[in-house]
Amino acid sequence: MPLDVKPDLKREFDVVGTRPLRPDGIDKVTGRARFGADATAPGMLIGRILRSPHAHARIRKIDTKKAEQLAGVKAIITRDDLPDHSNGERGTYDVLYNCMAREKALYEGHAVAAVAAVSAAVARQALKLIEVDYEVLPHVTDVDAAMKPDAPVIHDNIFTEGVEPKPDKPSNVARRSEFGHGNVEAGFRECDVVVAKSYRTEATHQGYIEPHACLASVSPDGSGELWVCTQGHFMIRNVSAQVLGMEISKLRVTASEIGGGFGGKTHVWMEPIALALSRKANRPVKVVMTREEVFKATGPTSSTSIDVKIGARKDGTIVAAEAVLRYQGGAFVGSWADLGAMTAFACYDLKNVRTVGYDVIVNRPKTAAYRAPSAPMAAFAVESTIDELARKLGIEAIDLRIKNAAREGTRSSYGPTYGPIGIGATLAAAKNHPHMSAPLGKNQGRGMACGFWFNFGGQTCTSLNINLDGTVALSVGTPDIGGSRASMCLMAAEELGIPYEKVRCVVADTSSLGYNDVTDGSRVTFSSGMATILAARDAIRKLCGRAAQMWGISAEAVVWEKGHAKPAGPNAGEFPPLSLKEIAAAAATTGGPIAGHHEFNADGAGVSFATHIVDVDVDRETGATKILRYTVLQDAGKAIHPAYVEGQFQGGAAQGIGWALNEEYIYGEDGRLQNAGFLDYRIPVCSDLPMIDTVILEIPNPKHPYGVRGVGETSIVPPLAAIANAVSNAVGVRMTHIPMSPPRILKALEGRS
Amino acid sequence: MRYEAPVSVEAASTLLSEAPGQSFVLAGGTDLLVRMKGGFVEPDLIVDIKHIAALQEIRLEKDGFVIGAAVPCAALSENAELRKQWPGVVEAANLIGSKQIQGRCTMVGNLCNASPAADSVPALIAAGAKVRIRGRKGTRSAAVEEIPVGPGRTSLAKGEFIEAILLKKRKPRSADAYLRFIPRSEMDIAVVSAGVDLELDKAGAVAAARVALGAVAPTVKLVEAAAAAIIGSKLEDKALQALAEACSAACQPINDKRGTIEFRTKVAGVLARRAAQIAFQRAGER
Amino acid sequence: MIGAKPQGERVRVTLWGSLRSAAEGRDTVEVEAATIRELFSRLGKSYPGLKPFIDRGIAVSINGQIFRDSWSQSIPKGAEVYLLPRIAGG
Amino acid sequence: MPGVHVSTTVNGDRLDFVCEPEETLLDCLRDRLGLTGAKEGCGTGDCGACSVILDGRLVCSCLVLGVEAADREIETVEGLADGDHLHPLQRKFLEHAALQCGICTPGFLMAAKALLDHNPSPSEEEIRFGLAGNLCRCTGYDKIVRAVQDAAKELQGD
Repeated sequence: MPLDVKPDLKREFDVVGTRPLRPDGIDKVTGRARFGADATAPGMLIGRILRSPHAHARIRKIDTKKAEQLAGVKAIITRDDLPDHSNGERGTYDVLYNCMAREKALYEGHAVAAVAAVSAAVARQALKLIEVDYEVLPHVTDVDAAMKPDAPVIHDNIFTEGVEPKPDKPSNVARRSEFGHGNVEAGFRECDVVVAKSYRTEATHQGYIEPHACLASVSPDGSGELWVCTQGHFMIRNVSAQVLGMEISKLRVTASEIGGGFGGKTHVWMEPIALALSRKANRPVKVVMTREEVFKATGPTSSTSIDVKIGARKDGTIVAAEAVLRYQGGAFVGSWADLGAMTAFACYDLKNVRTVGYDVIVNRPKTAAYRAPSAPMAAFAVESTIDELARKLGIEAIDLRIKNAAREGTRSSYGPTYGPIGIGATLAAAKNHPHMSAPLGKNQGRGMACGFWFNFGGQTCTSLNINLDGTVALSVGTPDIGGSRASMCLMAAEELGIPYEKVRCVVADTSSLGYNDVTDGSRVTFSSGMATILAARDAIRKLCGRAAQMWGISAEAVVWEKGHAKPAGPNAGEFPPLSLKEIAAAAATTGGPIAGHHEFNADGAGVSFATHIVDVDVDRETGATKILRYTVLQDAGKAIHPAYVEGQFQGGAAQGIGWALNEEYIYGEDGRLQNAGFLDYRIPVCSDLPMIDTVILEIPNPKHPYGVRGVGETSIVPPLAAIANAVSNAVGVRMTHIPMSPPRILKALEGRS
Repeated sequence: MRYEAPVSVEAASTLLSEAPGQSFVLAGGTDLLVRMKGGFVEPDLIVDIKHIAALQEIRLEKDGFVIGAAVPCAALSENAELRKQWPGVVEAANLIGSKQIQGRCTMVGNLCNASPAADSVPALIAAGAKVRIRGRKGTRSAAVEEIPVGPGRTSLAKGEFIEAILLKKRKPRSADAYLRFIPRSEMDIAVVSAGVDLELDKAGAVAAARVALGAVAPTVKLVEAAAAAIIGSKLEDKALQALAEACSAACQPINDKRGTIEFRTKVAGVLARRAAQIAFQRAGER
Repeated sequence: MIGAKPQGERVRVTLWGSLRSAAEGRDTVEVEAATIRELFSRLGKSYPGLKPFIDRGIAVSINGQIFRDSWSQSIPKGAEVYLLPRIAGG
Repeated sequence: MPGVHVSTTVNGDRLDFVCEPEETLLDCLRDRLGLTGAKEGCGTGDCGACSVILDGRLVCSCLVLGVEAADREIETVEGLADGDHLHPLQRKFLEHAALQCGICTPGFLMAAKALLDHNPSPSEEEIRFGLAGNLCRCTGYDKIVRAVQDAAKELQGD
């Protein structure tokens, strides 16, 4: 842990908190920015992947002979080309298995073979010539169905973890997790009002507009290069090397500009396939997924089935709360239910609370993280139940939340005791917001809900070089997914006391910088930001040392103020301040290059809370819901670049709106995904949404020098429940199944009348 | 695959009649290219008809409008007279896809794609539109509702293609309207839709009506009982109720990823009622 | 360090539900540890059932702050210590 | 199969390329002409990331054949700026932070240009429907709409 990270809460910032243009902006408005699919290489081949049409099938045989004979085909790989290098390490084996099916195809879209050819047309034709002999097996895609004793068992080596006695039969229930404290049964006995309800949510996709793409080049000597759109190129390097049995140092990975990720690009999907094709063909190979492949073979969330029970006394004090959460993780073991179970009641101060999570395996693509993964579904169930409880108690929904909100010193529902947190502040701001009291029309309703996310830090390394002319080259290892280079430049400039424009930030490749964890967990502004600040302080120490040399005084006698070295006091001597530029210009004669570094485990990310308010209009005759007005109130700790903080709030809300109303994975009886495209997987379009108002609260995180918390994820947590509550207030039906698509709302309305 | 861009309908007809294998007409391509990419069709020949000048025009002749097969839907709304006389048809055509799609897609393409959910088709059928078909032996005309015979299938013979859509001249006190239901505000395929064309008598009562429903059966349905339910009325609540019931009764929809049987059945009536009210108001203002 | 005496104070560690079955059904356990590294090492010895969980990756909350990989992190006297699953993010 | 020779005009420049008849204009722009500003987000006309202006009309270049470009005029994001002067839309997108990841930005810029070319002072609703064929997953569209409003205002003022 670094020492001097305690924030100076009274600090006045010079550039932090302003809204300068982003350094990568011009490239992105002129078409010059290079994303995953935009790279080419001399002699490049095009790779394509053959995928299973079956949800669950044993692969008896793969015959590639005919495809090999097609002119222009340069390499074909199947499971036989990918030996198991996992040494029994389950995580690595699962990545290998997910990249290319082994004994069985576990979901529709599971890769079974891949081709590299001189053109996309030849590669496509070659795929048609590969003959796969499948033995189709019974499948299961529904989370509740997969838990039944008679469900087809997908893996014969999974025995439910976390139950006593240990099961002797394999099942699709990978794990049971339990969190909480107090005595829930006794708590419920104390309650005057208890509300219990069951909910379902359908799977959604992150829906980044850029499909996965990479360009791999591996030489016969085993060294390789990979260009890839990812949230974590160091992770891609390590995992790909492990899967393929390569030495890590021989694989250099460069992160392209990334066209959205939201968690979906924190996993390895097909990069080892591109590397293996390139290795076999001894040519560069580019693999770009189609949108259909993205939907069928990457990143959806869990679909869930959740039971919630909450009890309170007449005065509105919640005494006991309980939830059982079943999350499917696709065809591989995940820990998605853990996160749902941990976050479900995190907004509240509860004496008796218990959550139980079940991680379930089904014949669907491997679940991936999606912005505060697993939290939105749990919040939907809990926050809907809270509103029902408020209705029964005759208390305003916001007042019930304010009364029971967690605060500093509250023992969280997942265990630890909270430090200073922002749930109370967001609720107070919501209560006083003009949106709360604006008039509503007929068939219109207002809803609100709260949300929580942990945020985290992780392994981080940055390097900051002072150039001859006093400008600064900053290297970070976390891909810039939404303007983070601007925030990094702001923090470096703030610390060094130089203008924002004098700092240029690049995302360094894996050979140029130490390891960095993935851009996830809302960690970049927190952890790369903190590493940048600390690297700047390291550079300042060296700059002061150089100034001391130039003055012939001791380094301890020099201080740094507003971009200048100054003698610490009258005893140090009388010297005019030396600017960073002047010290930089003299670097060659004072000891050579000046650089600051920092590498660490960035722990101490601050938990983050949000409250959302939404107005809807429901057409009683069609079940269509229109979002009329939307307000996000969230604690950012400290907003480094407020425009991009607002952008995170708005973007998360929009994704939540899509999830709430229309987005869902629809499976047929055959276990095949029916809507693998943007036509029928309906993410919100521009005309679906109103402006999204934002209120940034700043309750500083004591563990970051500027008080930063993560802001990226929390904003997707409240919308599902906020909209369900608004629909309930508009037309009097409690929707328990997400998405609240028009047929579901109309059915609920008809069922009531 | 061969690509040809003839400059006359005769040349196009010859190409389409004589080519072996699968040949397709390309106008906007917004359905054809999607089907090609999905591997659903592998054309041997594509005949691009956009270089045939006559097919690029909207002409107002003495009997009504002749809309060339290659006219993109965006051009329909740019024609003030067409918009005035056939607002329902233009609205329907302008609901297909995005602005990007509008710049390319055509009503004839929408018709020949033969989807029961095609937006322009219920409006055209309600409007009593006809098509002029070019074959090897000359031209023939047919009612729009005769073209699709099932999802993805048309009654056109090998070598035949539609040259133009014919809309008659608007009578006094008549108007049309089209509504569809989609879950989002744009970019979706109709879950259910309704086109209504009304003609009022001098007293302002409905003298003639045509009601067509989309996405409730394998092909767009012209519902005569629905029309009968409002003829003679001034769309009083009772008549509207009868219209909606007749529409719902005529539905034979399926459950699919876009909607349920119950939803389509109920909402078909709702949309027909709402569209009738719009058409009624428009007709009354003429 | 083999055979070295524990340097730390006794630390009371709260386990999340799924770990309890691996720790003889206890929801809290006590071990002597001054750092997370020592904590994991002693827990693994005293409760071998916890070893696979530790190997797979466990987060530790010390006085409300969650640590994922910082095994050298010291554990202050009387600290509130929770073991938590490693959190994924998006 | 022999390729087809196509002569076309892109951003005012007369250019030639050879392609297979089934190749899309998007593929030709990206792979044959090296203009990778237009992006493929879906390949089915549902996301608008590949939007270009073809003879004055906004189209998805993934739903146009490369051979159709013969003797026609294409405008892409690469031609939006005038030398080193950004187009007001480009500038306003930057000023309003109307992009996060930036993958949809070229398509939005072309759609917004086509919108303002036809309707110089659109209402918020007209902007929202005018841009409904372009998906953005990052921003929630708020800042994009504001950027277009602001650019329209500036263009009107000129």
